[in-house]
Amino acid sequence: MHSLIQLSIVVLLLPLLSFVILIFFNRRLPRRGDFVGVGILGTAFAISAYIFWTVIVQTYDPAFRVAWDFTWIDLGKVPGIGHLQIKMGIVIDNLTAIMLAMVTLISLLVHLYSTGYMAGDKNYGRYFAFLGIFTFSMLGIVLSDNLFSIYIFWELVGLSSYLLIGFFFEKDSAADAQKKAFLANRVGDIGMWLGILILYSQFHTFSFEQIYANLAAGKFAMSNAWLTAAGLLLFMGCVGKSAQFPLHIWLPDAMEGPTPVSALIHAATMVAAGVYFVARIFVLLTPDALHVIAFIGAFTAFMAATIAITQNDIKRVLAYSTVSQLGYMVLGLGVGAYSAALFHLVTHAFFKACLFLGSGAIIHAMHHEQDMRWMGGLRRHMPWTFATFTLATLALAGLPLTSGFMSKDAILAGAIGFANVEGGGIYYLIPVLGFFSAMLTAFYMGRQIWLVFFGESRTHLKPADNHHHGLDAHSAHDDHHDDHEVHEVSWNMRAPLVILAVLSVFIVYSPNPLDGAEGWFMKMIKTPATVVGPANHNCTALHAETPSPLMAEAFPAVETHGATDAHAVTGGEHAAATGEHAFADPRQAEIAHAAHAAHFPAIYISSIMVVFGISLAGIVFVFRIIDPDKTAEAIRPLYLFSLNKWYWDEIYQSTFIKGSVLLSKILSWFDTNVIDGIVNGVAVLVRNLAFANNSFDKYVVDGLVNFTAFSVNTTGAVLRKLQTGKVQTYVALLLVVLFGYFVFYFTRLIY
Amino acid sequence: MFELPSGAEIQSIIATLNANIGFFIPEIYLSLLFMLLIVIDLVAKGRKNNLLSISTLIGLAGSIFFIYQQHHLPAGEIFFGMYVLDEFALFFKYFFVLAGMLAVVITMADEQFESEVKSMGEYYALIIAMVIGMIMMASSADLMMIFLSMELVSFSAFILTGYFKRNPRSSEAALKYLVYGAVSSGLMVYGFSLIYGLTAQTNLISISSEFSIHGYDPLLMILATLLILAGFGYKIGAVPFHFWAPDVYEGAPTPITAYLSVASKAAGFALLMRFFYIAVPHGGPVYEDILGINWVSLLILLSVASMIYGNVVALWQKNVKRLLAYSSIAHAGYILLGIIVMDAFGTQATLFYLLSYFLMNFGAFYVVILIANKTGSENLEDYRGLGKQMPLAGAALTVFLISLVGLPPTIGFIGKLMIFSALLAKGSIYLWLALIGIMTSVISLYYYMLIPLNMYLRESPGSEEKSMNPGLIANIIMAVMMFLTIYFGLFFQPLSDFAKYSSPMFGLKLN
Amino acid sequence: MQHLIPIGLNHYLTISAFLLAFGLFAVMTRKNAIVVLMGVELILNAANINFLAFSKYNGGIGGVMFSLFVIVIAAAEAAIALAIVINIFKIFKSVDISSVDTMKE
Amino acid sequence: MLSLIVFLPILAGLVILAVPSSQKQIIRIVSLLAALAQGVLAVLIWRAYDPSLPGITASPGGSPLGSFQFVEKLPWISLKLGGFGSLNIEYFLGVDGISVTMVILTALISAIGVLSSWTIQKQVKGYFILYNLLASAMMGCFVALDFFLFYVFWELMLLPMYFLIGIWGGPNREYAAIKFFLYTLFGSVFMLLVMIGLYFSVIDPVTGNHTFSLVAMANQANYIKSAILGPDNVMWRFIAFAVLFVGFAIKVPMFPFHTWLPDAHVEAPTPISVILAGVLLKLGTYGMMRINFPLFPEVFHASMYVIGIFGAINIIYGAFCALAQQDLKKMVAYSSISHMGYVLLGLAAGNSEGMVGALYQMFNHGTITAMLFLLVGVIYDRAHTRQIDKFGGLSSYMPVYAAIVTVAWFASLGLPGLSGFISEAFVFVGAFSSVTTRYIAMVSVLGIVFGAAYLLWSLQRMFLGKRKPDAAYDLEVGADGHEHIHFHDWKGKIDLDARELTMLVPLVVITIFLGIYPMPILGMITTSVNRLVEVLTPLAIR
Repeated sequence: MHSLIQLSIVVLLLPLLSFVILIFFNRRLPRRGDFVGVGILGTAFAISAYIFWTVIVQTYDPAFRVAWDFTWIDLGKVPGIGHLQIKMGIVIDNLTAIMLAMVTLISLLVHLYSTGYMAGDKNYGRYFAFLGIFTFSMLGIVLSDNLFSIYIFWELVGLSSYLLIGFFFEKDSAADAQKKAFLANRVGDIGMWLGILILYSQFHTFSFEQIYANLAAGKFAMSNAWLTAAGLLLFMGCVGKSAQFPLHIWLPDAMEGPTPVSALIHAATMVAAGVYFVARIFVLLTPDALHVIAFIGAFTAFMAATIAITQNDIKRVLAYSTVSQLGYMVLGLGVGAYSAALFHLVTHAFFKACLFLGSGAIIHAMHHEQDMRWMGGLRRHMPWTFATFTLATLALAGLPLTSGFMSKDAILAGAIGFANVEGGGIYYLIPVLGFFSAMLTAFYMGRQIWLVFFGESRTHLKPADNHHHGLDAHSAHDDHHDDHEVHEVSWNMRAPLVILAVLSVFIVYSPNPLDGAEGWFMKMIKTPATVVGPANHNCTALHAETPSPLMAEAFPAVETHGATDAHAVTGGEHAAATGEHAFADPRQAEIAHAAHAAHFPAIYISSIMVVFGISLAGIVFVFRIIDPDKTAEAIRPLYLFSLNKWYWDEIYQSTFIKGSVLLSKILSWFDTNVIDGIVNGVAVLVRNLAFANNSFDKYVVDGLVNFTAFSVNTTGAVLRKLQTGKVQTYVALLLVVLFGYFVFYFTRLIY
Repeated sequence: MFELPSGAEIQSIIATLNANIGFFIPEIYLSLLFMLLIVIDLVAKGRKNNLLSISTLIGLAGSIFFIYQQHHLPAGEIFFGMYVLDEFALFFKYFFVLAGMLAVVITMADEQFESEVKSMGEYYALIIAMVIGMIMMASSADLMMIFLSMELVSFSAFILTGYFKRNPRSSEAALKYLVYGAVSSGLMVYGFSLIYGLTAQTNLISISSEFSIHGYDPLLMILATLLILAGFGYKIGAVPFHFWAPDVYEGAPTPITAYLSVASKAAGFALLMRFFYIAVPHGGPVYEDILGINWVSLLILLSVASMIYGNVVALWQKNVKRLLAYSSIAHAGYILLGIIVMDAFGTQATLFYLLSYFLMNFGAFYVVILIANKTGSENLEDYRGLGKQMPLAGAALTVFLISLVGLPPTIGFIGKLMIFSALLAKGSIYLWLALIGIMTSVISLYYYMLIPLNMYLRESPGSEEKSMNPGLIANIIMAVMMFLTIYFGLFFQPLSDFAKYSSPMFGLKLN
Repeated sequence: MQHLIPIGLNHYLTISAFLLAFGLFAVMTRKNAIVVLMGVELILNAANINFLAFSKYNGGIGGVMFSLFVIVIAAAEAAIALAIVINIFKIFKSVDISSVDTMKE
Repeated sequence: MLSLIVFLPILAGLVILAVPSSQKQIIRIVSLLAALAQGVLAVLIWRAYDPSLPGITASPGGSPLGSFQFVEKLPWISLKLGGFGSLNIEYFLGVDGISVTMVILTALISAIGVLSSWTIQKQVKGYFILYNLLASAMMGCFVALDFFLFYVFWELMLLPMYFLIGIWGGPNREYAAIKFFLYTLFGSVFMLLVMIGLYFSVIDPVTGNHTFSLVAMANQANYIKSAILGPDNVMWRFIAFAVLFVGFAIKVPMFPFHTWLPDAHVEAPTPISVILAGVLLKLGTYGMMRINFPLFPEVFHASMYVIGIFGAINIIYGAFCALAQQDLKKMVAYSSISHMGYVLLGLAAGNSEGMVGALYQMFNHGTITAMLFLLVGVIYDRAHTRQIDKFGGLSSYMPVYAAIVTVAWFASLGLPGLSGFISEAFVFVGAFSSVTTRYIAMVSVLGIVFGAAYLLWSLQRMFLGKRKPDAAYDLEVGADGHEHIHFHDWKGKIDLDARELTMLVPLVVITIFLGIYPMPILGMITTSVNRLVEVLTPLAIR
């Protein structure tokens, strides 16, 4: 077993250890054992930093990969399949190493930050326990080498997010939010699960390696549509977890959780897991599937951005911006800008975590005031927060010299290239939406900055009625600052802000502030060779297998793609020139090439957009050349549409939720009244019958049993009338019967 | 017109009588016992019930010894074909003697006799008379013997039914029983006369040989068979000849009810099997064309009607005795199923079922008597909460009822199992009969479970926790019967082997 | 006198059939218990006539024997029946058989 | 050994019979000891069991008795029947992978049931006698390899159950009890006919006589071709299969034969609900795996699709009905209808994954649902109501209880890391892999969401938020300034007390452990299931 594997196992298990310790003993430990959590996470981060160092810095190899697995379940010799084993395992490659470091780092910082933010909460210890189990499951997703264990950790992440969102479970809104989050994720997970089932039913294995090998070897027996379906169904998992349309509704509500949690789970790591998962399964996504993914991503990015404009809750703005940014990443993957998307994942993780922690600091300082309308002028009171928050904002908006600029830019370039290659007018919608959202992003982030930090404090303007907001949640730990003086937060909350802000600067990732492609990241993370699509010759060549019928079916004639091939060659050359690796798949090569070509246009457009957005925000909210309220009045329908989040919640509420509750009521009525009394009417009849006055028919209220019971009962009631009690009647009956028999047999005799 | 027999013939007749007397010892012994009991009653005048009952018990027990002796004797006809001695007959001899003993036992337990009658004088004697009569029914080979023995049983039964002279129900039951019984036996005799007219024979075997040699007029045959069936049907209490049963069973003293419902029913079955297996031509296409009456189909009608009618009407009963009466009608139906199969397995199943019915029905009636002693009532409502007050009785009654339903691990289940096995062993022709049997036994669960339901699930109106202990001996007897019901339900080999051993008639086996 | 048909088996059988019918009729319709019992006797005697006629016309002494026993049985039956009827009269103060129906259904 | 584990409770019952009914504690302790001894035996069996032997039926070349373990085979009844050879009934016990897990489950659940019966105050003696009788009968059903013996045990369960529900049950107990009795009896009487029919159709290869031995019956080579249930008699075989299936499906309970279950559960006392859901329901599916399918493989193969559809209906229908319930216990009852649907679906798949999943689901559902009913009982003891909206915010006041409820609820909705997930996952894997049930599986997956829906909803309504104005308890501020709740006329501990913990903690541990490392159970199952799948696959396909 490779030493890195051993280390990664340690990293994986440490947070679990912290969970176990804290969940059972937090009340016995001093300070409710928060130091346990922080310490353990510190260790974990140290180890994963070492792993990062070894993998990325020392062995500077794009193709680095070590794996290890063990038999988890052994089904023995299964008839028709042979010896069947379900394996669990760990794989470490560049992506894993980066994710490990990122997750543990942010988790560590959030732990540290929480020691300040959550101080005095009555479930303080339990909070850190939950953080522990979350980190554990997140790392599990990162390290898994097969679909099954990813699904397991996927659900566990869902669980920990459920627990943390509902941490203030006494708030009904929190309880609603946690349920909503879990269910929305479950819906996504169904799809993911079905996708897994499709693949398993073909290959009887869950491991990525074997599935890809089989796919490349063309062992996929079902039609190509099933393969696309499998891809899209797996993507549904991402839709749920990464809050893509149409399952995005849960993420904003998830802000009911403590703010550090929002930073860790609902901004940096968990929601990114969806993107990470799509990256893992990237190679089996058919072009059709990728198109769908690209469009969903673009639409999500745009929709969320439009909503974010009008939100007043500081955290909700950030939440929608998160959704929007996730949309970017998905878009990036969809258009095939693989490394760019993952790059954005990492950068976004840092600056968005910074933003959330910053907003947490603000909320903390404002005594749990979350409404930006009643803030303002905070830059004087909290300089550190102001500085870091602004830097992160610039990164998010994507101004040059920030990390966000490089990554987002790479994605947009990819989008343009994609549109060029696909050559369809409709495909240009994707980059257009992308750029427009970039502008919107700049606008609403600018708005936030202006509203929160500039101008004069507007606390006094706040109407008294909705002042209880959030107080009930933190009633316990409000006591230590009863003076309503806004002041900077303590060091343990400041340090994380600084670290994260530093990590949002371009130099960390790339020497050239304008081109992330020259950075170590995009050098280390290369678009993997697809195992479906037109790559078949190469793959089959690689695996020395016969060409698969499937691929032929998918892409009937490669000759028709002559141009494509030509492009591919040139693309390949160019790639060689720019130090990129040769693509196995002409289509991917083509897109990459076009993307590279579109690099500078993208830069120009996006920079212009961003600057325009920010200045517009300034114009509106600072110099008030345009009065926002008047504008809102002028375009009231649009304004309301955005303010009410496109009414998605209402739509779902009135269709799915109401629908299923109604259906359940109907079915249960059906159960009690129809199934359980198929002949209820008959039963009533029986009760009303004159001779039914005995204890037996009390039992005559039940389904088919009823029916027999009823018939039996009435026949009995009729028959017993024969027993008149007069012996002469008996004799008469006897003779009648005899005569009847006689006639019967007599007729049988003569006929 | 008939010439007198010569001296030599008379000599030979006497010789035969002397020779055959040895085959007749148990009957003679019982007749002596009968007289002895009357003498005892005359000598020890007064209310010495125990003296009489104990001596009856001992006497009956003694008779078992003589019956046992007969195993060594060769099977065959005696007294000029009037009478027969075979395993079949022996089985019923044991059966009736044991039934008589049980009747005596539960009579001793019944306190109603204390209040109703002054002296038990002829009571036990009449029970003995019934035993004799039924034994002769089981072993008579001649129409005349059949008639005589049946009447002997009936007359004793009439008197015993009306034994509670001052009790209107008892007397009414006796009257109904009498009229109905007289009419049906009258019809039966008329049928006999027709058979006699057809064959000029009264011995069963010679009748059947006459039929098989000369054939017969189907119309008269139909008439005769139907009329005779009326007589037998009345004895076994099968629908549509059952009308007397509910009233008589309800009105008669409970021990007599139990005795009638088990023993005289069994006697009826013995007769039925002997007559229809031996005398009336059956089976085989030989008769189908000329017969015009397939008596098996006749019995099928009877059995189906009994199963359905008995179980269905029982649902409505509030009086436990009457409920058991209807259940006994239903059980007649089940037993008929075994006869319909008409092979050795079927006979075995029938005999076994009779044994199981013997055990569980007597048990049920015994408990009913004990409860009636304490509560003075036989109505379902008055059984409420008894489960707590007399736990053992409750448990025992539940076991007996479960056995009557036919659930394992009780003997009743084995009985049903064997009957249905006998049906299914014939392939799928009788499957529908088995289905009806199954369905009706499910129905029967309703009303049987009404009793435990009242005993356990409902609280007694006067909810004082007074325990009514029926006494040590009664408890022991109940416990033993309960144990046997379950024991034979698990290890039924001896009983069923005995039934198997006793299936052949006239020493000739069915296939 | 020769042209009178000689009495044959069928005549006897017809008479017995009529007796049977009358007996059953009496049993079913008469109110008085005594008359009902008479009906029973008629039934039995119908059987007797059959037995005797048959034994006359197709030989054998069995029929005669049978009829003798039937007569005896009938006598015994009558005795028991009368005892029961008297008892009924004591209790119900009447011998109306159709009024004796306290137990039913 | 098996005889011992089967008849221990009955022995305990006899001992109790001797104890005066005033000595309640002694009675309880006696039955507890019996149950514990049963548990010990079960553990011994578990340790000594050799998972490499398939069982099910005679393997080709193997002994005609099949490779069963702990076999006890005594001639019980051997009757000579006129013309039909002889009626042979054997006392034939033995376990294979299918039954051994159920044996362990039964031992576990009955022990827990005894503990939870501690609170029974009314007629303790009678209660425990019946309880022990029931325990024996259940155990017997799982180890009996002779159809006759199986049937005896099977019917033997009805009566104690009837009384346990009927005497110690809730207000509407008479109705529920008789309903249970009639439904199940209706199902089983027809089984009797099939049993007889099979008897006359099967020849024991060793003795050459007819036999009731399930091992011989499961081997199609032993059938007389022309017999009533012989291979030639296609129609009767089909009918027999259907009849058996209905008989078992009533126990499962399968839609539309399920209506007895909610009533029975709602009326039954807590321990009986635990037994009912934990073990009795399994008997239905166990009967299918042991008797119904192997004896009529070709009919099974023809009706897989139908069974699957019924499974799907169970899953979704049960979930929806549960969603609408106001009574917590009724909700749990419907949830077990839904979960037994997974078992049916897995069986319908007819491949190893599905069958393993189904069997494992039987085990897990046993433990998990037992937990659920125990928890319902806990709150019912305190508040004397089970109306979901009579509670609220409980987790602030009963943290331990809330924690365990959370674990149980999530186990029931199939959260990974808890045992329920693995079994459901395997059921789906199997059902999807088999072409027959693929689309059914795709529909049934919806059950996952609705399962989560009703469980989380009830969890929220009862434990989260704040006390409802019309809640079944009062709030009072204790000495330490914190709020406590106070149930009317409840003297005991507000949160779980020691006895309840001793019942619940083992189940929680088992649920978690088997969710992380299922092999201890799966390892015993797989060989037999693979063999079963072979037996079920018709020769044409095999």
